[in-house]
Amino acid sequence: MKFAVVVFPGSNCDVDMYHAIADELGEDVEYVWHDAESLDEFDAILLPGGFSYGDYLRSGAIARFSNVMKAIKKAADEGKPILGVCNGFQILLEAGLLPGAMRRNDTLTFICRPVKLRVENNATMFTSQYERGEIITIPIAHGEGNYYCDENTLHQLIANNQIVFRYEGENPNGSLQNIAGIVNEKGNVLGMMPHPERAVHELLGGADGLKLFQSIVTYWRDAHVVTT
Amino acid sequence: MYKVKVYVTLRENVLDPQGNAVKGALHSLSYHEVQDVRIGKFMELTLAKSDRDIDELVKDMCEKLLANTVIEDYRYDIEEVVVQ
Amino acid sequence: MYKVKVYVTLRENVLDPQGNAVKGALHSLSYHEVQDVRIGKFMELTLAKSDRDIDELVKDMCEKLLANTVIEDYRYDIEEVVVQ
Amino acid sequence: MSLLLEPSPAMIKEQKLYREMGLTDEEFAMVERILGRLPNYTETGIFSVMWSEHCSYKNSKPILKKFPTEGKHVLQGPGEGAGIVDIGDGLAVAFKIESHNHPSAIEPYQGAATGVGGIIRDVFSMGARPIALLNSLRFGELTSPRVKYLFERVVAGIAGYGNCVGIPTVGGEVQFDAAYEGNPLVNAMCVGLIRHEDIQKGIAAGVGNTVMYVGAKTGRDGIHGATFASEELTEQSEQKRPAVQVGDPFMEKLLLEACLEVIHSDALVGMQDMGAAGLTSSSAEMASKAGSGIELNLDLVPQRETGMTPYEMMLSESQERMLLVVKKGREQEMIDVFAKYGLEAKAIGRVTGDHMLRLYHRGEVVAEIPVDALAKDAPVYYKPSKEPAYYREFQTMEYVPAIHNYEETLLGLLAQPTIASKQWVYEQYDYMVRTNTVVAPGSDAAVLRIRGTNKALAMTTDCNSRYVYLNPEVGGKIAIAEAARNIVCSGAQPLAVTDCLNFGNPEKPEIFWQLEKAVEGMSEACRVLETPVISGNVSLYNETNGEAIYPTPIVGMVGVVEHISHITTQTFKQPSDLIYVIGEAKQEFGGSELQKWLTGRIFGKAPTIDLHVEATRQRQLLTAIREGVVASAHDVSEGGLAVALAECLIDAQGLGARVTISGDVVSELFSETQSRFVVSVKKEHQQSFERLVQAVCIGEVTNDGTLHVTSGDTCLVHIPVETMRNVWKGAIPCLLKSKD
Ligand SMILES: Nc1ncnc2c1ncn2[C@@H]1O[C@H](COP(=O)(O)OP(=O)(O)O)[C@@H](O)[C@H]1O
Ligand SMILES: [Mg+2]
Repeated sequence: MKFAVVVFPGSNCDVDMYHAIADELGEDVEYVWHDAESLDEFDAILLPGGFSYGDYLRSGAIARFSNVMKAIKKAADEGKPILGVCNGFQILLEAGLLPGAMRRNDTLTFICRPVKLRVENNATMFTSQYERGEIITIPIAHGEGNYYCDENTLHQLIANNQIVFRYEGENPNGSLQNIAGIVNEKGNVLGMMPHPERAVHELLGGADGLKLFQSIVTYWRDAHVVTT
Repeated sequence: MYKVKVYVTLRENVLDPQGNAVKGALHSLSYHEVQDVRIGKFMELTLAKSDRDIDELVKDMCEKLLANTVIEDYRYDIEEVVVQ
Repeated sequence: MYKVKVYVTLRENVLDPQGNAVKGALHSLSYHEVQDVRIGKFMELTLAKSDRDIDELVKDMCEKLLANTVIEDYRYDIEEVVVQ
Repeated sequence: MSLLLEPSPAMIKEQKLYREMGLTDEEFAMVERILGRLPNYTETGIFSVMWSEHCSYKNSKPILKKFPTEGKHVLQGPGEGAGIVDIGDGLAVAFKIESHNHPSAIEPYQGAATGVGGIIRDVFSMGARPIALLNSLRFGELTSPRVKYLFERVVAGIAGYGNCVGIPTVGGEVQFDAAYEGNPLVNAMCVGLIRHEDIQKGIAAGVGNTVMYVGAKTGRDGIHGATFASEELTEQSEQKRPAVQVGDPFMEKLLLEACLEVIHSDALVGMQDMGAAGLTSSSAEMASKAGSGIELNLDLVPQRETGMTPYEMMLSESQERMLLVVKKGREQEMIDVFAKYGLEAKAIGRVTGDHMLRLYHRGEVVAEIPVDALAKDAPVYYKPSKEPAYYREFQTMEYVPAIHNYEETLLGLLAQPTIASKQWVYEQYDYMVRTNTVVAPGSDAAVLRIRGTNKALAMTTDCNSRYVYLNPEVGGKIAIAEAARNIVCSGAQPLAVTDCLNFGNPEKPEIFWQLEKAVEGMSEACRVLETPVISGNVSLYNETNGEAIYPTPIVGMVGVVEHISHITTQTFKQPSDLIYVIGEAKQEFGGSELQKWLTGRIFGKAPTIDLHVEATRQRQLLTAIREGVVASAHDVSEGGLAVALAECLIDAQGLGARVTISGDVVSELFSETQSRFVVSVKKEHQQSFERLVQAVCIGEVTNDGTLHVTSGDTCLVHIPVETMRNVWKGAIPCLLKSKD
């Protein structure tokens, strides 16, 4: 299977995402520049963290107008797995591919540290390799991860089981309902603030993030076997 | 030429952590008169005249980019400037 | 009670990376009318009446905390609100 | 000031206007002699920045000569953007440290941010990929609102810039002392990785080659920043506001990626960042180093503001700009690479053969100066040096603290902001981005793996300026030794040093003496420990209203871990491991944390150090680590053995320690005697460890979550680790929150 790592001007976790896939997962992966026209050759699309366009104005606000976003929307419609991490999540929110918005952390500071997450929904193509309710440790590194949405949206998120990860124990940034990651209604677009690509090797302090990528591969293999 | 001022503020029901922090800081500086602080953005744009309707243009820019209407409100003033 | 609006803008000669980036984005969205963008802060404060002179009070808060006068300018409007 | 309003050469001389720019009467006379005529306003400005201490090192050059700068690993010593050392496998590491003290005192966020930006450019201008940032900070006591503000904003500025560029900030140090109340220190260090064949230099070689400008446009910001950095801070400093620049880390990120792409092109001849004194220093230095001249057409310089004069363009310190020298005819290749990143590369001049810096503006020559006069032939001063009276007096003083409650003392020390956890600081830094950080901030040195190899790099910044103040020579030795100790504890061989000499006004003989002695001490330590100085920076005039800071020669050190299996941290690993101490305690409390806390001041003699003993112990410990018989290693520094033991336990989940000490209990626990380490060793490795290292076993790791210390039959300390952890982690957040 082939992964795309989309690179926006100012992305800086693109390398981490690339190496997580290439070195730890052992799958094909390529960088795709933000002006790309098509993502048809890829089976899964990863939007990495960083500071696209400096995160000036609002995180992700400018990147969402990149040319590649059209191809990302198309891939989303086709049901391909799309994962946005940190700034990638913020871009998906700004682009309307996921509901809600980010505010500054309630501490008003950038926070970098490993946090505990609870896997709320393991029935997605991103989380099948986790147990439901499993507590995992994944690092966060962001200044604007304080998730917000209105009441209606929240009800929908809950009703459709779209909340995939919640912060367990202490909520580091003030996000609504301890939300750390959500999927779209269809279940193929996941946005999360914690960085699974930073938790793929014991040398880096833990490998709890690897199962997320393995879930995507499993999903794709299963789908592939069925369709061919 | 136009000088446009855009004010982007957090929607009323959205908690403003920055505003709260500034309120706290003002209190600790003994400005006890302060009851509430809300922090938003203030943008000054200079626009050339064109065929497009200026009001629509600005509204469009606000909706598309300058504000995130999920959490923010915006308003703007347009002032026409005559360049000598 | 007073409603105070404070506008904090970058001093004229100071680089505004945010404004530049937004200008670039607006251009790439084909708003070619845009010649310049400067981004600042807009704060709304609610203040209770007190013995202190409101104008001095606000000025003081701006100088001490709300603006960083090394690189920013500020101005403000004060409006008295009668609470029923 | 518009061109028409600029004073004429005659006015500059008669009214001594050059003085405001920082030139002395003698220096102005020298300029006149060099040019054979009176300089115009632009030329006067150019001389004054290039001859400022910041650019010319005119007062510190004779001192810097004392540093050993050569060694078998050194590929590039001082003189370029960054020094470079070989680490094998065709790889090398480039690093440098730089100060941004004065801008940070005036505008802490932007001052610190642009300091980080500048040091990153120094490293990638060599062709190296920046892989890590460190910093070293000094503030006044964390009690006044002003200090809290400076501290919070400096940290936010470092975070804001480094995080956005995507370079992990993996280490540093922060100390608080009244001596820095009005003049905080903000030193930033950047470490880069480079393949030998990619090494670039800042040279303008090849007559006829094209000079290209890339990056941000030039504005009126920071004009005379270099001069400003070479003056004392006074009440009027606030007036010099334009000397503070705003950074654009997003631009820096694009510039970094684009520059690292063009280094692979053989069309690139030289590259240098526009740091202090911007276009002036980069162009003059590049030409001077290459033995060539340079000609610029200022009309072509990308400008952010209208109506800029040559003076303003040449002296602007706008950030995120680079100067490139490119083979003639190959400009388009550069333009194309930069365009991919949305940047413009613009030809603004060419290399000449006449050794002159010549500037054109609106068709006229507006400056014409021999490049060597600006760079390598700038004036050098040998300042008088005098032993200060305080030093004499300190040599006669003895200080031994009277301690009754050891537990209270230990907890009190753990709560001192200089010792307390710096988590509040480093959690604001993205220390993990690029996923190479194997030992995150919090241990002795940060360690980063090198992808594609089994090696890793260890890095640290260190300096206990109290010792340097008490005895500059000994303090200088200790600063180097301590940095090396931290590197060794993490399992690495120390390689080389970068230093930032933060001192007061060198025109005062007592200050100059401090500088001279500190560098002599550092140099000797560098020789004995075989860590040459490969780069550095000097920041003088760190005084507020006549009061100098403590002399603070910050040491940045990098070491290489030969195999990732050698990586060691300070945290105890498992119950029943044996605890050893290397080195015995003496009664040394001058400059100690305990003295500071109990008496509110610093006096007496600095701790002594024998560099050969130091070297032997470091060698033994590193050998044992490499043999795989060391479970954890930590150096004994501020607060002595008691604090070191607490630090070994704080992150050790559920573990405790049972330790027995003998001799003078207060010294054993709290003395800051040098060259000491706390090491834990698995029982099965006891014999091999003891064969390799001369150390005393003082107890063992337990699983009861408590630190017990006894002496004979007396229990001196019995504190739950959790209590120590809470005190230690809570101290800084608590001070920041308290309202007075
Ligand atoms: N304290 C020092 N020790 C060793 N080298 C130094 C020291 N101070 C400056 N240097 C060297 O002198 C050269 C010029 O330094 P500097 O002007 O700070 O560089 P830049 O132009 O990048 O700002 C650099 O190569 C630097 O490494
Ligand atoms: Mg240490």
